[in-house]
Amino acid sequence: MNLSELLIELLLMPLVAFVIGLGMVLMMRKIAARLGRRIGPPLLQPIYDIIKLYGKRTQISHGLIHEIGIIMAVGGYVAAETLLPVPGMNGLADKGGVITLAYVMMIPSLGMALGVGQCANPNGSIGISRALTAMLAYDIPFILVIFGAAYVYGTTNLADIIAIQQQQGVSGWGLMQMPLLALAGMLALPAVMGKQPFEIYIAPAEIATGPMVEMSGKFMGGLFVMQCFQLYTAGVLYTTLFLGGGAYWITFLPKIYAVVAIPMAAAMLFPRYRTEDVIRLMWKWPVLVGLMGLAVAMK
Amino acid sequence: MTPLDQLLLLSALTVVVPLFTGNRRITGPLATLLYTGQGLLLLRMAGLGYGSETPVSSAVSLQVLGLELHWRFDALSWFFALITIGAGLLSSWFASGEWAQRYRDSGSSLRLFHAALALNVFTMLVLLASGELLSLFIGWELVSWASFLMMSLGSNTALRYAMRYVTYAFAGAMAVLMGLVLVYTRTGSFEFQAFRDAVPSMDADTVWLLFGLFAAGFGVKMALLPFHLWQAKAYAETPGPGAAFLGAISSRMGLFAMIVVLVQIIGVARLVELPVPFTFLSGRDLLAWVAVFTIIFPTFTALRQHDARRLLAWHGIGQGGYMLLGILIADDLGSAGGLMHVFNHATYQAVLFMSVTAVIHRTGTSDLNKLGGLVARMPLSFLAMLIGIIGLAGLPPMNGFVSKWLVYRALILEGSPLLFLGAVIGTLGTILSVYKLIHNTFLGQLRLEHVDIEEAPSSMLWPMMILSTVVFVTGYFPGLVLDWIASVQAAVGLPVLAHHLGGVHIDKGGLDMIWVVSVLLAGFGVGALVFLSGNRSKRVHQLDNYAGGHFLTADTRYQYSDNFYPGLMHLIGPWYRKSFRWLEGGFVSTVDTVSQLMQGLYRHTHPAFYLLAVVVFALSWVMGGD
Amino acid sequence: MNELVLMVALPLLTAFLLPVIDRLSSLAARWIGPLVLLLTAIIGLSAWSQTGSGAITIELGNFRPPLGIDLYVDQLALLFALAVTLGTLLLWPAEGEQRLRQSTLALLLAGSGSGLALSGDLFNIYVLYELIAVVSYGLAASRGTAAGQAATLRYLIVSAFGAALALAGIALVYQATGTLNLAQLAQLAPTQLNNGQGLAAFVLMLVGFGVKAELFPVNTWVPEVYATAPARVAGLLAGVVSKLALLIIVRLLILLFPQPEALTVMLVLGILGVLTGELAAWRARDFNRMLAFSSIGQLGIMFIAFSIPGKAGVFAGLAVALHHLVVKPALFLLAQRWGGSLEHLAGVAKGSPLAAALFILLALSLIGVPPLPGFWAKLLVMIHLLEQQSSLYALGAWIIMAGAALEANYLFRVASSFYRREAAATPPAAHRTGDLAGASLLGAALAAAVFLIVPLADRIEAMAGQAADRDHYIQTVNPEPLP
Amino acid sequence: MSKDLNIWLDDLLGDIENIQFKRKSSRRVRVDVGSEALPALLELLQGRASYVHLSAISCVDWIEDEEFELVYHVWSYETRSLVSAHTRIPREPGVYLSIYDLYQPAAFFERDIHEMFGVFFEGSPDMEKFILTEWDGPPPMRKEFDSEAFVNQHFEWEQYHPQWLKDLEEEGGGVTTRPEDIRL
Amino acid sequence: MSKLDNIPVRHQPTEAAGRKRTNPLAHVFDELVKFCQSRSMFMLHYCTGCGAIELPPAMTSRFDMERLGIQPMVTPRQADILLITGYVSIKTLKRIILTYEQMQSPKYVIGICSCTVNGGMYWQSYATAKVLKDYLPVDVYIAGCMPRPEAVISGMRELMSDIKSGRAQNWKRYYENYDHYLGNQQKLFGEDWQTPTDIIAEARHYGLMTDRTLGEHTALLEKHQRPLEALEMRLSAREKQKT
Repeated sequence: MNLSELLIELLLMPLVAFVIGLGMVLMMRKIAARLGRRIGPPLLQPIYDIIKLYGKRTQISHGLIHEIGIIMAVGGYVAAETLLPVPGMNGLADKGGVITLAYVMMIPSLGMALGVGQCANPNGSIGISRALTAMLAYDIPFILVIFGAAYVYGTTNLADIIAIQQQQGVSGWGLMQMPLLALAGMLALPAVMGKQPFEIYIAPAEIATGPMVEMSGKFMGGLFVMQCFQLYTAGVLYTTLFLGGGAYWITFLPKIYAVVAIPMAAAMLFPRYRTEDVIRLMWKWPVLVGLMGLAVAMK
Repeated sequence: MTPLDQLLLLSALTVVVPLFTGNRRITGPLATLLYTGQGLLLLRMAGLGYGSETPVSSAVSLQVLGLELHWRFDALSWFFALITIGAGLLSSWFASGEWAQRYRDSGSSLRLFHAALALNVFTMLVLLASGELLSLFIGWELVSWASFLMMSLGSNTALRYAMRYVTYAFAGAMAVLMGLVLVYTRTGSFEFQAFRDAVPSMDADTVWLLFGLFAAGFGVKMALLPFHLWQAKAYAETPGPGAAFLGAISSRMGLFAMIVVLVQIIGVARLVELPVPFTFLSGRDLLAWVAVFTIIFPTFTALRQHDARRLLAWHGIGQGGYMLLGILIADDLGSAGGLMHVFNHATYQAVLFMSVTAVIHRTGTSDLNKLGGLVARMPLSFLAMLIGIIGLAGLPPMNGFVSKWLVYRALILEGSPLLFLGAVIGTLGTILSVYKLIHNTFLGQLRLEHVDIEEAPSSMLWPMMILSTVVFVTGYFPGLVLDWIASVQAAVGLPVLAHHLGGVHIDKGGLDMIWVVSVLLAGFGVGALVFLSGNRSKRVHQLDNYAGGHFLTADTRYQYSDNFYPGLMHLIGPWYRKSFRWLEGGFVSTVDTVSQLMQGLYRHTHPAFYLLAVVVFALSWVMGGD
Repeated sequence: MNELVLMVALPLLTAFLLPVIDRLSSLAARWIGPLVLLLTAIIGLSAWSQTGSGAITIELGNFRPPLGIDLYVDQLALLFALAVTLGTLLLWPAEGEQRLRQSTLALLLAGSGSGLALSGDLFNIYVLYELIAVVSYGLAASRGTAAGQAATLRYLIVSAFGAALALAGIALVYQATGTLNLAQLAQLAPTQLNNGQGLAAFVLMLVGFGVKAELFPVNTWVPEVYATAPARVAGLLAGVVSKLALLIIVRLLILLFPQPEALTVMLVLGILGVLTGELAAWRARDFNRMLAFSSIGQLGIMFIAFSIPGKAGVFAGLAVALHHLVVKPALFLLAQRWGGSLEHLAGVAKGSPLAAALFILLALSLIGVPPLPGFWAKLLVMIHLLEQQSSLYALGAWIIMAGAALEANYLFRVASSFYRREAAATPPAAHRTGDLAGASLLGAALAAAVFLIVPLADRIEAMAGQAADRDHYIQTVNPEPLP
Repeated sequence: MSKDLNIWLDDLLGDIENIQFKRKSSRRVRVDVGSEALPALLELLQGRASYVHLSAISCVDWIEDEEFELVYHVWSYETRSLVSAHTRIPREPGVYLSIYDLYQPAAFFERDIHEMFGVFFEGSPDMEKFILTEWDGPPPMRKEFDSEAFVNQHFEWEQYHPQWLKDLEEEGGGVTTRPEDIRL
Repeated sequence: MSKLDNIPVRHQPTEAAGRKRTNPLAHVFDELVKFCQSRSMFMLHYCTGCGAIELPPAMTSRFDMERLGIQPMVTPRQADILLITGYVSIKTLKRIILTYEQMQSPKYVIGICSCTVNGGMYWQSYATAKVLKDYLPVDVYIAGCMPRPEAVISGMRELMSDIKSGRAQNWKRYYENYDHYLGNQQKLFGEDWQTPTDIIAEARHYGLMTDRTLGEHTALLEKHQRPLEALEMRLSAREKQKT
């Protein structure tokens, strides 16, 4: 794989991720609408929102760190996408394994936290403190699942993990080999994606959408782009670990959308949990199931 | 006069020079020059760091009471010496500019501070150069007393905490001495080699006893869990640059000694065979679990601190756990991770302490509830703290990530999920508390009284900038540090890590930081492009803020800083029961009551009665004898 | 060679003549004491080189040993004699209006002390021991306060009772062997004294002489006497006189009672001494009392050290004894002004930085911080203790370690209070130049020992070897065989 | 049960002189009392007759009689009946004493009346502006204050008379009476 | 009321359609942005008066504004449309102006209910502002004493077509003749009225200054306005003397 091919891949993967991410955002809003017996937004609504936000004539910024925060948020995920192998493009999977990916996924939230910090808005700070607590909550089962998968496959390189699962076909999938770990992953997924029951940090009425309180125009646009990447990364990582990852696109896309659709459908029916309930929930069931899965997988 | 002797001589000179130049302004720069001299002398022995040279021994050797003392430098001591002299250099540079003036005006003596710092560096070099167990112990005692001197330079409370440290340190030293003498009686000499040859023949109980004594003795200095209460307060109260130095390297001397004794001599393999009765754990697992709990408990205590220095000091304890955990895994990845974490932690802990001292220098307080919004007035200190906290939290662009990645990769390969989980809980706790630190100090609402403060003086900024660049560069090219570590692994007898400039290449998932960080920077570039595609944004005043239709005014303080993680504290609040402080209190009160009992003996009781009792007892025992 | 007898005779003579001299001219009376001590010290030093090769014995009045009294002078004895004379010179207690009485008592102390160190005859030892006891009563009560009188009275009772026990022990020995000369006793010991009666005699004498050597059960008098007596006297008692008593016990141990049971008795009492001394000192609120308890602890360590059989035990014990001999008087000299409760010592370093620095140097050496000689002594004791491969000795080692940790705590609690920012309400007065000079002299000696550690160690080892060699003792004295 | 309570109340109020009391219905009683006797009456009702709840104080501006009428509505949970005590105070000094010590909620009602009618209640904890913080004109609820005149003087109107409205009016449609001609 | 059939229908505006197409690609990007702005409007969830009760039915399943791309947003920073629903009391007008200035343009104001047109049924009240237009530029009025959700949505569609055709430029008028608006506001709230947003600096920043932006009312404001320039990062005191 020579350098130029790799560079093309590095350019292509984020774009692909962005487009699929937009589809996921649309699907999320459609599911939410359909559950409320509404028609839901038109097909290209996420694109319209983003273009409108970037097209805003005036924007306010609270300082250089506010701008750098948004740049880190979008840039962090662009870098994270290159670590996620997709059919035909392995990107940097072998350069940094799944642990590196888990850490690179933390950079955008830290960047956003810095940006919101400089806005000097109490709502923002409360939102960020809740977001970081939620991250502490969901990262423990998430890391357990990653450890289990890395141990069972014996490697942290995602490209190898896909290859191993592809060999035995469907029976080789992570889901088949370690069902409990897959279940734990699925339980933790809504929190990783930061969706409904676990998005107390965007509580609109209570703290005016928390971190996004002072985001206008291109800042808000950046966060919408980040949301697409967030959904995409969570979905693709789960598929790579448990659903045999991407061999060809036609099987890969339905898998990702299915993986993302399940938690979203469940999510829209729940009210938001308080922060301590998020932690209690995330540390109780997913961790329990995860540990059992680990015990089974490691014997 | 071998290079080692020259180094030790110059280091001793650095101790003497401040005593003469005294409180004048020249002391700081002069001391910094002397440290650079020491650094150059150390670099002359750089071969040690790259595995090419054999250990450099010192010409001096003593023959006392039939015991032979000699000193030598090998790759391990060279690596630690590099960090020590680097930290000493930058701390004294930090302490030589405006800070020195302020310190002197506040009535404390600059002579004593620089002498104490130099003494610390000298004693650490002596410890690192120890050739056998006795000189190791002598160096160990000198280091603990030198850091006692450094800690007691602060206010009265500093004296109290330094006093508490001395009790812990000396008790630990007594345990180590006991261990030494036990070894001497078994092997007949204090040589490392003799001890190493005798280990296989020792039965399990003696190895348990030695392991317990050495682990406890050295653990006190490393602030392992049961003995960690003294460190946070003592380091927080030490004057600014002193805290930066102590935080960076002082408690790693315990790790050095532990590597020398537990890893180099007894060997981790032997520890694995030591069974803990009634459990499936081995000696190594026991220490690994102590290390993991040392990661978790202090980090979550740091979360609750509202004084910046205390928060950082508690993190110093927490990060020590990673180093020990890494070394205890003892394969090429884990030990490299543990050793590299020593270097990484020294760099970002020093820069964090320095930036907090700069904030104290300008605003007068380090209480997180009284600061806020300083990024507008102290941007470079903010940059230094930002790079420091990304390092401390172990996130990719900085070097903290590489060492944590190595430790995690080793834990995965070795297959111990609970240790892995404990370490990750520690990392997440760190991320939470470091964000609280930077948010409450630099971000948020700038208070009225801080509107016209200035950036830290240049004498403080230069060390911070140098350290931040070191943190970033060694994160980008970890190979630079991994070379030294490979030679250390070779010297200590651990499997050597195959590495290249970017990181580690293993077929089952390696790490190439050059690619990861370049992609990250490229990602930031793309993010910037996407960001700049929008129209120009306008900077607004901090009062032009959404507050639910309320008109914000400058005199109201709306910064959210107290009880920063209410949700988490709501859940785990009751778990903070200060059980370790209760344990320490319990021990002290038992000693107190027993001492009261003994004093009762000497009150005006009837002495004659005692005499009679003893004699009758002795006679009966004797008469009974034949 | 006979002038060594002068070391004993001269001070006693001047002590008796002093009232007469005082009537002639008070100036002479004031300076005659130190002068005489200086003279005796010079005599002693001159004899030092001769005893280097082998011990010498002096028969008083040329009567052969079983009848006459002989002085046995080897390096160890001469060292202690010199220690007594120089100690009394350095800690010359005579000041204030009772100068005359105190100087006579001091001279008596010096004379009887050196006599005790040199004498080779058991009964002679007992007599001189009684003399020293009487002199110490006089000196201890010399301050004249009510508490002082009460403390000295209690001390008198214990000491007298102890002396009686010692006398009973000597009687048992005489009854068993028929002689009181140490050399002859050494010859007869393996046969006569190797039984229960011998051991009983040893225990009686151990407890008897132990009173002065601050042995565990009988040292209840120590805190009060040192707290109320003038600091210089306390320094003398704790520093010098207790070592003499210890010397006697060691002599008995080596020559008369080499049985293991004797060693174990001493070891047990030593361990208890360290335990009670260090723990009691932990709560001490008064500077003198703290030093008293600390000296009990240190002497406990000496007892443990000497209970190690053979040359190693004597070597280790001697090292600790010499180190304590230098440190304790210096501390008591500091106590001259810093006497009272510890609270009012807060922040005293600003007033007298030299005294505070000195205290820290002495404390560091006392707890055994490496470069200082205290560490080498403690290391020696630890090594030899653990070489015995017996659990009791190992227990002794653990107790010494714990004691050192405790000692570090309470000594440095005081030391760190010196450097507190705000001074105490009633700061102590500045030290008198005499005390400070004496203390810094001893401090300097300690610091010099750091660099001269190697030659010092060899010299002490030679001394211990010579002292522990029984048949060398017997040959030099070579008493006539009993009829 | 409430019938005999009402009877008991009627004769209780009956034997108090110079008050007129009229029972409007089984659960409504109106009492007219002199301004100085009102607090005593309320204390009596609160203490003895279980009228513990002060639901409102209302004020009526009798501009012709130069008087304000203060109506105190007190409610009893046991008898589930309302007593409204009417009293008249002269308009000019417009000062009356507060019943805050009897009923704490009175503070807000008095504050509101002070703001709207300008009646000053002595002893009331807080007489600051409450709702009309932006208003610095006379108390607006008083009859002599002409709101419409104030509005015409301070506010301009949108002269909105576009062509389509003119066509509409020519056809006879549109607004029947002009805003300025409307009288209530 | 007159018969329903001859209620007047607004005639189509003329000048937008007339623009001749010079270079098809010249404005394609602007066309796209305008199209997206019209298809994705964020409505500020801020009910100033009684008319707001009509908005939930417009958002929920029966009428579903989301299919038009309209989402309720919580903070003015993220919102494009400010719905002034119902009577505008003077106290509320202060908050409305603050919120309006915190919104980022292109921003639109929709006056729902007739109280915003000319005072509505509270035209006599001393406490309400009668003509909303004087205080901030309004794009669309939706008459009715609480118009039904269909009317609200038709108003929204009206605004969408204005945006698409580029006529909805009223937000510029606030910058261009800020003095007029400020004068009216000062008349109502008194001389020392000021908001934390620095409109004059924003106008200068975005190049929307005209001669009508500054006048005697802004001069009044300048006299007592608190300094509102942003906290620029600076390294040391030297720059302080310079500014």
